[in-house]
Amino acid sequence: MKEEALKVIEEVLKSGRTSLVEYEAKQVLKAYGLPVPEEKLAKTLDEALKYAEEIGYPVAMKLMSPQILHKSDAKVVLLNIKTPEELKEKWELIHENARKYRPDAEILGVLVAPMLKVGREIIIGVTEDPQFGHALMFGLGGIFVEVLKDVTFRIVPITERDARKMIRDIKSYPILAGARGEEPADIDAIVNLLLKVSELVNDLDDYIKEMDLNPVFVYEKGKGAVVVDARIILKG
Amino acid sequence: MKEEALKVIEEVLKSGRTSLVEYEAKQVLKAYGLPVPEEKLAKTLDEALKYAEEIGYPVAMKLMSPQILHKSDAKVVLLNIKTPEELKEKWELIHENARKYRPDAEILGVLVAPMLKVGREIIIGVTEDPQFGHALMFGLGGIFVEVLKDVTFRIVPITERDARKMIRDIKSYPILAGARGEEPADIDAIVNLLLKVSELVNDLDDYIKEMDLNPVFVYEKGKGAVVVDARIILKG
Amino acid sequence: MTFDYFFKPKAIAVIGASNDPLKLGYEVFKNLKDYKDGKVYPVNVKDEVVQGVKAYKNVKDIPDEVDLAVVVVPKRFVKGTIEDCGEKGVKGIILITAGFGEVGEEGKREEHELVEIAHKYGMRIVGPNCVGIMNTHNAMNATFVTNAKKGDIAFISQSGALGAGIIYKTVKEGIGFSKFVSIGNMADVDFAEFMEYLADTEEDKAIALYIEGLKDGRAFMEIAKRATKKKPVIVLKAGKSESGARAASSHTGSLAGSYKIYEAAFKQSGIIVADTIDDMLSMARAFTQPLPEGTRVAIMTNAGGPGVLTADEIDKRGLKLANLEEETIEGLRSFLPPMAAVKNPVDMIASARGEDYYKTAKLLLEDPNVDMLISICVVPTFAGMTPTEHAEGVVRAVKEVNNGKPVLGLFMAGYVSEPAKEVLEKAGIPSYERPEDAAAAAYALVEFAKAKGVLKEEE
Amino acid sequence: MTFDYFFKPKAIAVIGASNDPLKLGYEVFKNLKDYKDGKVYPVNVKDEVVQGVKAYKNVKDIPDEVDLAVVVVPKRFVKGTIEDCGEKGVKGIILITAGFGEVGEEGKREEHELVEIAHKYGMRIVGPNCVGIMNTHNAMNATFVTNAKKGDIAFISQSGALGAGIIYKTVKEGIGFSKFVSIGNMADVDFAEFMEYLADTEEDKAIALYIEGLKDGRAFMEIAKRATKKKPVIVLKAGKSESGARAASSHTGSLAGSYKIYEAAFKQSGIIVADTIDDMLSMARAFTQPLPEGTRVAIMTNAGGPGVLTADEIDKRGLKLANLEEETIEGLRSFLPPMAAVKNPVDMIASARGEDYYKTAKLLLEDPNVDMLISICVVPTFAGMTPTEHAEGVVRAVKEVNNGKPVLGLFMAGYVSEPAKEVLEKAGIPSYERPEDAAAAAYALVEFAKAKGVLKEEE
Repeated sequence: MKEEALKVIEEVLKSGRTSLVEYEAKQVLKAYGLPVPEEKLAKTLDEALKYAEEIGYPVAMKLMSPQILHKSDAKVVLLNIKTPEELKEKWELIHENARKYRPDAEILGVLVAPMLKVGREIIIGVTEDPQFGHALMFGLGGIFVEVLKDVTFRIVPITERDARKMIRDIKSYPILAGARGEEPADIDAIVNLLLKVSELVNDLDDYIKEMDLNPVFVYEKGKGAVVVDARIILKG
Repeated sequence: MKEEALKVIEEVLKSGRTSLVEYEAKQVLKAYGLPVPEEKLAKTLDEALKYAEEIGYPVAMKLMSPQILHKSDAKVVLLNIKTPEELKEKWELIHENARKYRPDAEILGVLVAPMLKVGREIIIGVTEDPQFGHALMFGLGGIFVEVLKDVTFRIVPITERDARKMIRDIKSYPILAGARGEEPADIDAIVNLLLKVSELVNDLDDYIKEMDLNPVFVYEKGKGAVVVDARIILKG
Repeated sequence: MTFDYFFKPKAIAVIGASNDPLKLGYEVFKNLKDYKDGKVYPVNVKDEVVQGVKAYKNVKDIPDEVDLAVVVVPKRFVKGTIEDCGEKGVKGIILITAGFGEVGEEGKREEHELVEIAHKYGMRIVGPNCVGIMNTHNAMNATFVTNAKKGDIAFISQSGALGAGIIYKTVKEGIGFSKFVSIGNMADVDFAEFMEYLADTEEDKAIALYIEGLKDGRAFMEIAKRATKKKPVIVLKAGKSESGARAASSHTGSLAGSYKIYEAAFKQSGIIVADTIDDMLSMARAFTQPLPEGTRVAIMTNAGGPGVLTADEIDKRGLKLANLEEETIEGLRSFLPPMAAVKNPVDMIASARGEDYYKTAKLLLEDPNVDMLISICVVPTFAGMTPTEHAEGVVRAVKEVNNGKPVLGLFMAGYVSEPAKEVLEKAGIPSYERPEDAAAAAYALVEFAKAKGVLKEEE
Repeated sequence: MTFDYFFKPKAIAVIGASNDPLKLGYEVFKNLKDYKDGKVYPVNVKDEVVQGVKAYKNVKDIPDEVDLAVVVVPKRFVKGTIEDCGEKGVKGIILITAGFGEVGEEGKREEHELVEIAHKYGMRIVGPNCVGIMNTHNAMNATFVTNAKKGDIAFISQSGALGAGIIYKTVKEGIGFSKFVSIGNMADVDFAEFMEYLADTEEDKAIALYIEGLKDGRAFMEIAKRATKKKPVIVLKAGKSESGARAASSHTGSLAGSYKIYEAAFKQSGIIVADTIDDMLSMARAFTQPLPEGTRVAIMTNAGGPGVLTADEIDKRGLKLANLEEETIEGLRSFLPPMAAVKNPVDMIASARGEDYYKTAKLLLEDPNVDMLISICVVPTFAGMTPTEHAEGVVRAVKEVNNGKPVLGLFMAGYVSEPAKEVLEKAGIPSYERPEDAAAAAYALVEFAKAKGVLKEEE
């Protein structure tokens, strides 16, 4: 696990960067068994078409560039691409958008990804505290974190008991428990995510400065979760 | 204002009911100058077609029956009807659904309504307290009221200062203020709504037991608000 | 409406005054012996003399006019006694006797009857089932509990036992009251009427209410809205939680109603809501100080920790730490030792003497960015310091600057701080022992300043 | 690791012991005169005799072995003194002298040097810049503040002044400590090591920490995780708000770190977090009682209001009011007057005597739905009651039932309650004066019961 993740990280550092693009971040997560979508990085249009076929339409495309950290602002995330024809068009468009946004953008490739079923959104973050080192943050996505600041923290590494308490700590927990008549969310999957992120950060302590899994879709009980987007920043 | 509203209420009481259907509730609200959509109650298909033409497609239809209080459960709310042909089909469907749900349902008509632009959802409620009489409740719709219980109360009648404080009282106020980069919501329109509901309840003190404006769509600053659905329960 | 006859009657009859130390009538008459503003007559059916004073068989036998009667006779004699009072021309009755509305429906009918008799004669009743009334400003203690310390707070309690408990607690802690009313079953006079009366008195700086349940919420609100325009009203309401509210309602027999609604009614009426007994007392004590024009607090201290704890509590109350002017900071630096922190909270460190307190308080009060000052003193650790020099320094600064900014003391060393507390309180500066209490006081000042329009609220 | 030499040394040298009452060395030596477990030697360069005791010019001149040295010499002599101590074979040094790390970088270097010297000789240092150490169980008061009351709480304070303030406050309030450590700059020994030592002692029932900032958060957590498996640790952290945290960090020189993270670290380590000083003390005092197996609280009272206020506080802490068994309710009804409330909170009304307290406490403790009992007593209003009969009733019931359920007292009548409080505390039942404090205690018992696995948490 560690070796695989380190390979990605060292590659990034070698290229003089401290910020991983989504694809790289997800490689690191994957190395620790975190659930990421079946995505592939296409360097050429042909590759993109091939991957889309393998994944099955509709697909999403996200352009990977170290210079473009806010992909939505740059309009380099294109969703729900239904046919090879559409993919070809969008391939042009996505590159054009990237050029417009940052003419100097180095393009590492285009991530071809399956369209995901929407789930309840959670966020898992990692920060480094001057006193206690790495801390894990957990909360529900969107307004819950941004407006209501409804989040909870734990110091890395955490135990399973810590993970379960984190989930129940937040005020919006009833949303995960299924307060409005929905099925409860897959709490075990969240516990698993938290524990694996904790392990990853604990192992890669010396490298990782910050990390964000945002959003993660959590599905109904027994149906797991998937990391939709991720960001890792390395120590300088 | 009071006379108009009383006419509706007395009509309902005369028919032996204590619960107003949405259309009637909105008539009461309208009498007090509350913003309700340009809706019309069609007794026949011809009327419905005529009203839809006047309102302009697409339209929504909601079947009004004293026996059907949970319209969504009964599937008697049909949205986004685009053409007269579709309206004819849906006219049949809505009546069929009503019959299936409650074979004995007395049908007062079908409300033909414009499709509304979605806004931020708020809820205004009225309850009667044994100590203080009628109280106004205010909160943001959906999970905010139901899960987070993020609501505030005031005793009727309220002043403008009370109304403004109510709006700032709730924890989710930043969502109205535009915390996530959106335009701020039309706070003055909410103040206006609260004051008018307060006036209405104060006037009709002896009649009203409970009331719910849920949801109300609030638009961006200067663009007002509209009561999407409403419920009034009269004293026995 | 004047309730002067409840608080400064010209003559008091204690009906049921007793020579038997095991009876309440013994304590009540004994407690009234120091009363300054009029005469006190014992009424006892058997004894000719009560505690050395000539007694009367009936209130009607008293040769003088009597405007207040304290009634502590057994329940079966109450009705007749009220009639007698009416005939005598009494104006107010404090009915201590219990066993009425609080025991059930029958008792409610009985107390209603008593009120009707009283009203027939134009009399008003406080109680029944109460501990009585005190006015510390004329030594009127018409209760069977100990004398409260003299102070500036009018306190009305719906629970006699808790009210008495608070008297004993405050005597121990050195907190004073101007008036104490145990309002009992509120068969006649209720919170609202007392609030209305107390809003216009001179010696009561704040009104504190301990409420378990109201009888007429609407009337309470209406009067509260008027009263809070003149004087701060602080309420502690029992029954905030659902289970608590259920217990409160079964206890007082008033309808439940949710605390959320009570809270709304209080806010709407300009009432300041307290969470605990100490909250209520701390808030009420603040009003010997002027009102702040803003929410920016300066903190000065002789130890870092308490300054930080106070900053935390200030923040919890939604108030702000003032950003000091550069000039103030330079001024502080000019005389404080290099180890001192010259930012807010200003930590003058343990070596600070009275002179440092004086100079620091002066600079902070003169800073235009400061709306309020909290002056902290932990143990004066350095030998040679007097126990009062720090407090005296603050008082001197306040007197000199005299610019209408409120100042609160926070002297945190238990009995060691007592002489300093006295110095502050004599100068009208309330002194607290816990950061959260000082912050509650600052909050209450701000809330009342907002209600009065002294402090502009952000829209 | 044993720190016995800090708390029960065989011989203590007070280096800088003085005859001048204006010097700290005077107070420290005076305070140590009652020390029971060993000898105390004054060391003074000039005087032959200090406070009537033969003094030595140098610690090395003392004929006996010395394991603890309290150093109160001027700063310029500290380094030499530490060397002397090392040569003498001293084990622990309490360095009261200030002017080191707290004044800046140069001071930090100096204190680091002192620690290096000490370690060279295998010595450990507490301080510098501290008030000292107390152990009330052997009358060791190696500080310059008054004796704390004897009790069961080991209290470590990062602020000497606040620590001293709390000693004075608790003496006034009758709250006791087993040990008090003013930890000063933590140049050598820090919170973690003391926590580890105190986790294994007999006489300390709980560990209370007042923290402004840590030096090594990770090490603290690691040791806290072990310590809290054995003994409850309660922390009050200054700097909860942003402005407070900034002030705390500039004050202690430790890195800021957000309170959210501190709180996470505390929770994760099984530490119970207190919000205020009284919270901390109330929680720590609870642990003379056994741990509850659930969160259901029964409340008994002789006045409705306080019962409701307590129910509110119980709810605020996330605990539950117990639903009494029908059998219990019938049992209560059989002897309580008809006006009493036999649901939880049980209001025995003002007439309740000691016997009623006994019977009620017994029934409630025997109820299988009750995990914990809070026994409230407001003023005993009825004449003829003794001030202690209610407390004695509770104690008798607890002794008879003896089923391991925790009981807390809440006696709310200021000085009137003092004799009752003594009765309870003598029986190991902590007695509080405010509903919020009793609720904090109940909460702390539940939290520690959860951490120990005595109380199953809901998943």
